[in-house]
Amino acid sequence: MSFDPVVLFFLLGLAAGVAKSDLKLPAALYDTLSVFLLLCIGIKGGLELAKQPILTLLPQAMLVLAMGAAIPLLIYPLLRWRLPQVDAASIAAHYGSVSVVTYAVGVAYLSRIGEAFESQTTLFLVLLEMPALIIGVILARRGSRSAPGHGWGKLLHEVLLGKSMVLLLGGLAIGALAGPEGIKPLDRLYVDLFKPTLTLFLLEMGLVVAGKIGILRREGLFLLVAGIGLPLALSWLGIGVGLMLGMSTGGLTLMALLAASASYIAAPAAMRMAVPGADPALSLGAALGITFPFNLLVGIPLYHQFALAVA
Amino acid sequence: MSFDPVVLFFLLGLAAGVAKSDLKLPAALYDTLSVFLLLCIGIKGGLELAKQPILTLLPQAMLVLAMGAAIPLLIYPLLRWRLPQVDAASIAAHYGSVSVVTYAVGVAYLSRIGEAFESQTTLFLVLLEMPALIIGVILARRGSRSAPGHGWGKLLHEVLLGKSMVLLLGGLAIGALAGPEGIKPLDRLYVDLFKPTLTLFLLEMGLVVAGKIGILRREGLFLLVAGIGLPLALSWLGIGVGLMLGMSTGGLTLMALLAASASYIAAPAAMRMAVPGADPALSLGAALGITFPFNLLVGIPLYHQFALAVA
Amino acid sequence: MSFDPVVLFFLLGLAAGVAKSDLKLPAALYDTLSVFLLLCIGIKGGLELAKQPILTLLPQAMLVLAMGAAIPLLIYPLLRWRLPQVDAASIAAHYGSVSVVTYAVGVAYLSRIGEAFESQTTLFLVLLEMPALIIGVILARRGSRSAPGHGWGKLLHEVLLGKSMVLLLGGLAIGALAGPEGIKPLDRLYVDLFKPTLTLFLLEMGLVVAGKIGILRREGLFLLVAGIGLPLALSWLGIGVGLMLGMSTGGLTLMALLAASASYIAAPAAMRMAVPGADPALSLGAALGITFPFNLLVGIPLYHQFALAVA
Amino acid sequence: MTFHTRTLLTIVTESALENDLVDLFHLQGLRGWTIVEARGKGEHGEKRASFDANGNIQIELIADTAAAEQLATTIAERFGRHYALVQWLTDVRVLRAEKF
Amino acid sequence: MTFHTRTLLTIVTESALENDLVDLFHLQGLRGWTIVEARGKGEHGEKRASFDANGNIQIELIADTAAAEQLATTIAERFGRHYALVQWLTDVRVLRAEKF
Amino acid sequence: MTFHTRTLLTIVTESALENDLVDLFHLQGLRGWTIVEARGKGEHGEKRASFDANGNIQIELIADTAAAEQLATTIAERFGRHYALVQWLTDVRVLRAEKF
Ligand SMILES: Nc1ncnc2c1ncn2[C@@H]1O[C@H](COP(=O)(O)O)[C@@H](O)[C@H]1O
Ligand SMILES: Nc1ncnc2c1ncn2[C@@H]1O[C@H](COP(=O)(O)O)[C@@H](O)[C@H]1O
Ligand SMILES: Nc1ncnc2c1ncn2[C@@H]1O[C@H](COP(=O)(O)O)[C@@H](O)[C@H]1O
Ligand code: NA
Ligand code: NA
Ligand code: NA
Repeated sequence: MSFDPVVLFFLLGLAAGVAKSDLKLPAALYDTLSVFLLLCIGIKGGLELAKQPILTLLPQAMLVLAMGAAIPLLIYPLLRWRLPQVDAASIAAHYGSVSVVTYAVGVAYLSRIGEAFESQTTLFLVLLEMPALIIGVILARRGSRSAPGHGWGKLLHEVLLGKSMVLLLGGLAIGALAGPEGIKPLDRLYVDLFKPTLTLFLLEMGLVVAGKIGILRREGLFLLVAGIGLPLALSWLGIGVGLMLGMSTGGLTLMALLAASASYIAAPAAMRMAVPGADPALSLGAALGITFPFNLLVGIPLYHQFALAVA
Repeated sequence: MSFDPVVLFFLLGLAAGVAKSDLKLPAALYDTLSVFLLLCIGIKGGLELAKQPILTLLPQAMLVLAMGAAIPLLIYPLLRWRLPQVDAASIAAHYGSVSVVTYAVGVAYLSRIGEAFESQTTLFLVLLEMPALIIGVILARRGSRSAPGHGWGKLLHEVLLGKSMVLLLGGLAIGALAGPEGIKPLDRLYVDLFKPTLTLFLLEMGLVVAGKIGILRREGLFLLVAGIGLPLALSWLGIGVGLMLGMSTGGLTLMALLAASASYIAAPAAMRMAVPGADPALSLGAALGITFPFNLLVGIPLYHQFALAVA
Repeated sequence: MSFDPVVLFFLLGLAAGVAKSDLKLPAALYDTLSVFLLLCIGIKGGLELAKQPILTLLPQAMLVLAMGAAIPLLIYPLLRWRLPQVDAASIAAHYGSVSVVTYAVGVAYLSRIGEAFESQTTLFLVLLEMPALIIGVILARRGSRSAPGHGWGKLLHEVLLGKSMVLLLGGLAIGALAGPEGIKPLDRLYVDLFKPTLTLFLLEMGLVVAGKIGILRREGLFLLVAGIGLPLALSWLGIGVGLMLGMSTGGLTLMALLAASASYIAAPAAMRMAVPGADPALSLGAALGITFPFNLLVGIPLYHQFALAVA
Repeated sequence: MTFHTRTLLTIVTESALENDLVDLFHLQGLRGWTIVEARGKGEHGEKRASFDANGNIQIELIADTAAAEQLATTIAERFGRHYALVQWLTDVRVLRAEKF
Repeated sequence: MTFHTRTLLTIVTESALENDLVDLFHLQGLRGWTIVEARGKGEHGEKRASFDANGNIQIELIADTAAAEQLATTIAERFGRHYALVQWLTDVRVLRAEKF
Repeated sequence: MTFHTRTLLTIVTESALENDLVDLFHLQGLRGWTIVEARGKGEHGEKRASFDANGNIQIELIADTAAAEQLATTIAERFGRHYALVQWLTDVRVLRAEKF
């Protein structure tokens, strides 16, 4: 049996970080890889749009957007049990949004085991990035008269024009406008180097997750329960939506993964500005410290089993 | 009809910048892409040199060098109408020199529409980088007894050994010495990734141009007139030289583009040291804020029409 | 006759540096290239491990490790003639360890001239990284009661978990665990771009070596004798070990090169922490200022001649 | 030339606040400042990279003493509660007083 | 608000020492500091890149005067002989005294 | 150990001037300084990236007060007219007086 190198790179970073090696990737590399992966995914989604008549996709897209808005509404009350309003709202937003890298590893996993999937999931990934952020801000501000932080206009700007959003939507537009023929001369970069580049990104993610261990120690039990319980529960929501869309086993797996993954690029940036009172250590500890490695190592194959069971 | 993705990336950057998105590419990525593109172009020029007997190219090269020296001499008097000596000289130097990225987009355009062109234009691009800078410095210093800034020795050093010059000439030498066989193992980087990499560069250029809008507002009319009028006029000079060299439609288009494009890497660096009294906002506003997007979006197809008209 | 472009890039960097051009590559690019090259080499070594039964390799590996430990022991007494204990020990460690880039250029040279070589040399490269560092620290501390600097536990940590070590061993593990099939989707990056990327690295190395010229001037004669004498002598040790392993001409060339090359990434970092009293200008001046260019320009073809003579 | 006394305000805070602070400077008619990327540790934990909105910046701004103190107070009141923030004032001397 | 007097210790040294210095800060109960990448020149030659363990960092740390002086002395004694190291102390004023 | 009084000169200017300033330091026999990449805003507009010769650097240099004042004056005279430039002087205390 051979191991998936993509996951091995993550484990290498994690091990190096835990062992306090002096390995560090330059910040500029991390930023560059983020830009690149977001553009890749956006372009792929855009090529989907170019392929299918937009009217066919519209009802599906609406359902997916609804899922993105529903997730924070569903988990906010649960989190309120133990957490102040702002923190519950912020974490809810993180889990309603999605992790682009987790999705990419999921796609790599399915290709590896030869399981086909509906290509419009890439488009859904782009769509899911935002609605949860807006719901999260509303939840955080509900009831508090004097807006803590920025006004609504500025907030919407922050959420809509955040780096990840612009790159995903920009890539989407470029893919849709240029079409497969137009994008072909760029394939050597945006297609061929996507998966190998992911390995470097995951090496860095391993290092970053290792750096979250301090928080895990402090808030251990709560983060553990939330960071594993939420994706497990949400994966079934994703499967439910996938069934409503009549998807294949591969598609169901990715829908589960989209619902189960939590954003750690777009959401933290947006929440920091929109909900300054929320403690970023808490939401990042759960989303990045627990849920991300859980999905990577356990979740992806598990959701695939779930999908096989219901398909 | 499908859009050219290379131009779409520029527009994405421009839109993100104008909308004040927080999208920023790391400075190290920009520097890396610059180094890479300059080396690519230099190597391509060097492979040309390796292919053709140098004596065949010599007369052509002399004519092109003469064009590079003539441009600042021609436009300096025009600019003196409204500008102090140092600023007129500095802008003249910018427009006499060339924009490597504009040229690369022009080549991509011709490939896209299937128009052939003479490959020695790449060599001409390298040759055109420098003469205008030297003429520009002479124009700026003419008449002023006490040299404002550095002595001539230091200046020549600055111009000859500027980063762009070294990479272009170095690439040229490497291409010429290693030849097509020697370069082949490097093709996966220097050939295959050239065009896709250009997209990232143009994304950044869009962001940079968006940042120049403040200057445009201040010096609007003058910059607009100069930034569009100069390339339009100079493109005909380029076509004239191309006709003297007996070039094809594609070649004429590129000669027009070389004459019409203005440097915004080599020239600003050289002028800052050699002509410190010139306001860099003015020359960069025109070259980068107006002429670069004009050439990209309007100029390239237009010069192709010009070339078709005379060919 | 055509020149090796890899070496031409080094000469370009060297020339630019000596001429005091303002060419600089971003530090993040250098770091990224280092990470990438170390991972590439590690993965290649790991694929070797996956291919061959580990028991076949074990005796060979032991011999190579012994060579790595022997080199500093052999040259330390020579260096003690002129140098204080700490400096002699530090330089001995540098030369006992290896230069990954020199090895990569050697491999490129052999491929160019069509000379085959045993693929396990890549594994040997990884193995040779460490033993000399440990011996070097022991030599530096011998006899001095109060440990100057850190305790042994911390030191071992420093040496074992240094950036280069982690990337080489991590790559090794990933290559061995994932196997050729698992690594294949990554080939577009880790295989195809290895050699072209090396050119950018060597451009930077040329600039760095040019920066060492100040030291060379100060300590000229000693550095020159050590920096050329040591690799020449050690290359024969490498050939001897290669003969004991029954290697081909290509393999002998690489064994000579491994023995003759000196580390300038892992060793300086480790020695700075473990032997703070040693002057880093001295060891780096020899390893990077003299031995690295010597091996690149003269050593590689020379050791190949040596190998031809004894094969 | 003669030297003039001014006050240097140094602000270390989350890079996410950069735009807000710059807006504030413009609002208060301040004409110049310098920004450097930084990392650090404090009450709000370690700040390292820029990726999860977790970077620091260090801003240096020279003004007359009253303006610098006023600015520091405003910033502390507006951002001190929820954001990682440390500020300090230093007496400095400058040559071209008209620039500040 | 009122301002309180504290001392700023600035340390410029080899980046290889970062971990050791941070350990020392923790040991001495210091709760905050700021780090910036730097280059420079001094007795130990030019420090430029990070590659051959040849980079610099600049650390800024605000504490009360006694603690800052004590820390500077400890660092000079422990690392001053073998490593590139320059330190200086500046009087500064801060708003929230309880943070330092 | 005892602390000695020195003056810290901080220079914020265009990165294009780095070589010229370093030449000047050598000429005046100065033996050490620290450089940090910076951005900023001032009379000469915003300075952000390095690409169109549009970056800033911040140089810190400790010397005795007379030398620092002299240096600042020379720099202001030579480069102050055409280049983006801001300088300030701070009183600092150092441990190893012989280094400065
Ligand atoms: N005592 C200190 N001296 C210097 N910088 C500090 C100090 N405390 C905190 N900082 C910096 O200020 C940032 C915010 O501090 P805090 O609000 O305490 O988290 C930290 O990330 C550090 O970079
Ligand atoms: N006079 C000085 N002023 C400011 N920084 C200095 C000075 N001297 C040295 N440095 C910095 O401190 C580092 C170590 O200095 P040294 O121990 O003299 O090599 C240098 O690399 C510079 O960054
Ligand atoms: N008041 C100020 N406080 C701190 N830094 C400043 C100030 N004014 C200008 N600067 C910095 O000095 C550079 C040059 O200033 P200027 O010559 O005014 O354009 C700017 O780009 C800023 O980085
Ligand atoms: Na989700
Ligand atoms: Na031109
Ligand atoms: Na060796």
